[in-house]
Amino acid sequence: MEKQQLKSTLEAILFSANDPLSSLQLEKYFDPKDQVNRADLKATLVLLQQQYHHSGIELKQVQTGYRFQTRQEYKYWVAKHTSERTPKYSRALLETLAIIAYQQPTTRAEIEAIRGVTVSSNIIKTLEERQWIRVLGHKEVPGRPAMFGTSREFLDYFNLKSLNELPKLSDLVSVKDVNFSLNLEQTT
Amino acid sequence: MEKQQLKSTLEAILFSANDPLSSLQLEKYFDPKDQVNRADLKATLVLLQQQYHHSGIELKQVQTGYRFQTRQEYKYWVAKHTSERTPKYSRALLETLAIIAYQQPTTRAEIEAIRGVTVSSNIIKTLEERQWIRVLGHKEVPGRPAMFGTSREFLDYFNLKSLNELPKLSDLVSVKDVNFSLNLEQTT
Amino acid sequence: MDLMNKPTPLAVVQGEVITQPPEDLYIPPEALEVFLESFEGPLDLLLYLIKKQNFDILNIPIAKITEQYMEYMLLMQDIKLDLAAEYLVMAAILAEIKARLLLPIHEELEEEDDPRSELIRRLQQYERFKQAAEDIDALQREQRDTFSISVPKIVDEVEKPLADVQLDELLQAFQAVIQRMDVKSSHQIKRESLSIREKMTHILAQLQEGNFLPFYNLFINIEGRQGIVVTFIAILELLKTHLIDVVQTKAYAEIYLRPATASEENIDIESGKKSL
Repeated sequence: MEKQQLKSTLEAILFSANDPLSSLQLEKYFDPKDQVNRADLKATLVLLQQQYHHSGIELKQVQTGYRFQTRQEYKYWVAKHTSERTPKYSRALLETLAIIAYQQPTTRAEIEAIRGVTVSSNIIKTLEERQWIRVLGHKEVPGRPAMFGTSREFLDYFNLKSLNELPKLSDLVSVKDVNFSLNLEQTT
Repeated sequence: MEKQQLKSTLEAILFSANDPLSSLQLEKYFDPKDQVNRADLKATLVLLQQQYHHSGIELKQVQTGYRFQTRQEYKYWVAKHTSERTPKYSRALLETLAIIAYQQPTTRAEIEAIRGVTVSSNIIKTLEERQWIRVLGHKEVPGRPAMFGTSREFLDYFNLKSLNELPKLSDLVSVKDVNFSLNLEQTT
Repeated sequence: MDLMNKPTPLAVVQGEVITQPPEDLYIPPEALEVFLESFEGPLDLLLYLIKKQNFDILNIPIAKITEQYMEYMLLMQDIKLDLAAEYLVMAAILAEIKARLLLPIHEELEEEDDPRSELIRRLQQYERFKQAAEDIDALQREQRDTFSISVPKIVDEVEKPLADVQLDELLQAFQAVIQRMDVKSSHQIKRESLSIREKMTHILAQLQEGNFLPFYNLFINIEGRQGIVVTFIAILELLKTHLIDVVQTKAYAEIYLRPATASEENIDIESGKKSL
């Protein structure tokens, strides 16, 4: 196969692949009649890497092979793709947060007992990353599990002065009738 | 923003987008402080289209905007990624789609009049599921039948910028005309 | 109707039209069926007959075409192909045109009054869309001929936008939890104030009797949601004031309450009894 054609073919293959492709995998795209050997392939990959040197994307060799990706320098711009869509937290996360907020200090086992299902580590991690919950201490029981509580940031986020301002638990009994007439400013 | 940087930024944005982006959408990625106006943007898009002229990919303008895609010439190679075959559509489906595309807005009765047979509900369903056609409204005749037209997705799927880019429909010749020009070339 | 006189195709084999069955060759009826089924309708069949014999679509020899059309109809009926009603309607139309052409032409007739004109218009109309369908099929198709590109974006983790949560969502989430716990209590009890202090006393009293209590035993279903909440707060209150301890041997295991004075070693968790 002619050099220029091999380059374009590799572009088409690499750009449309879902996963990184190793040079071994790339080799399998070609039949003997195409007359593409490994040396040609590697040389062309190097050529492609150079060619995209001054562009917004790069041909990067990662663990499992080569892939095109956006350059680090343009992260600011490509981050704007997603900013249009705000992620939503799962019900599991909201319930966990609610239990921590209302029942603090509480352990993971207690949350699980209340919810009736396992609390994934991801949820705790997300809540901690968000700095909404923190470990208040450890319970003096076997395993010394962490006791979680909410943080100042949690109060700030929900525009609460203190935990006392959380909607009353007793309101929950008639929550359907009450219709959530919270006199709280909802900020974002 | 400097020219070269704008080009690279657009590359990063367009290559990582999930859907085609219009120049209007692209404009929104930039703040006033970036000093990117619409003329700069369009000029850079043209530049990019030229730059990828001799490669395995192209910057294509379809109905909803610009997208990078592999060139048709390399479909043989790209097809090797997957074992699944692209669906082949029946003649009945393609004829129905053609009539809707050229005669829109059109009703099922009109499609049936042209094809001379009943249009199965399955065909309409498949076309709607593929989001190629949509109901534009209802005709003010008894029964208020739905009027169908093609969608933006239809144009994007067939690599078209607008309906004007559809292949030309051959002309109808009336019997009267032919009686006066008997040596008309018959293209059968 | 004489099949032998007309080059009526019986089948298409690798693009070649077979007009006469080879004498010593058996054609499976299924092959014929596939061929006949490939017509999209009467107009498609008529177009096929016209093109096959290089007839001028604008000057169709109605008598011949009608004859051939009827032969196909018979063939289709012979192999018991489900004939769409449209085929029969077309047969009637053809017969009518044929009859009208046989009538003596009145002088006032114009060209447009050619009895064939409506059929010709329909055939042409169908033909152009048949062609258009082929043209559309030949267009570059996304995921068939071209593949849109979306490369991974390299973004900093922290730049991921954070989800928004409203306070009432939090409350609703908690309500859902409570409701699930309460799912067994079938009737709504009247709103009656269960004091937390009263509950605390009650729990402590139970603990003194048995010295050891499974956590869940404290939640009495008939008290409903409010009861559960009050009990829970009471337990928390007791814990806070170091009056009780909560014990769990391992993750997901049953939770037990015991008076704060009892030490761990004295409790056999497995049996749930005190084993001094």
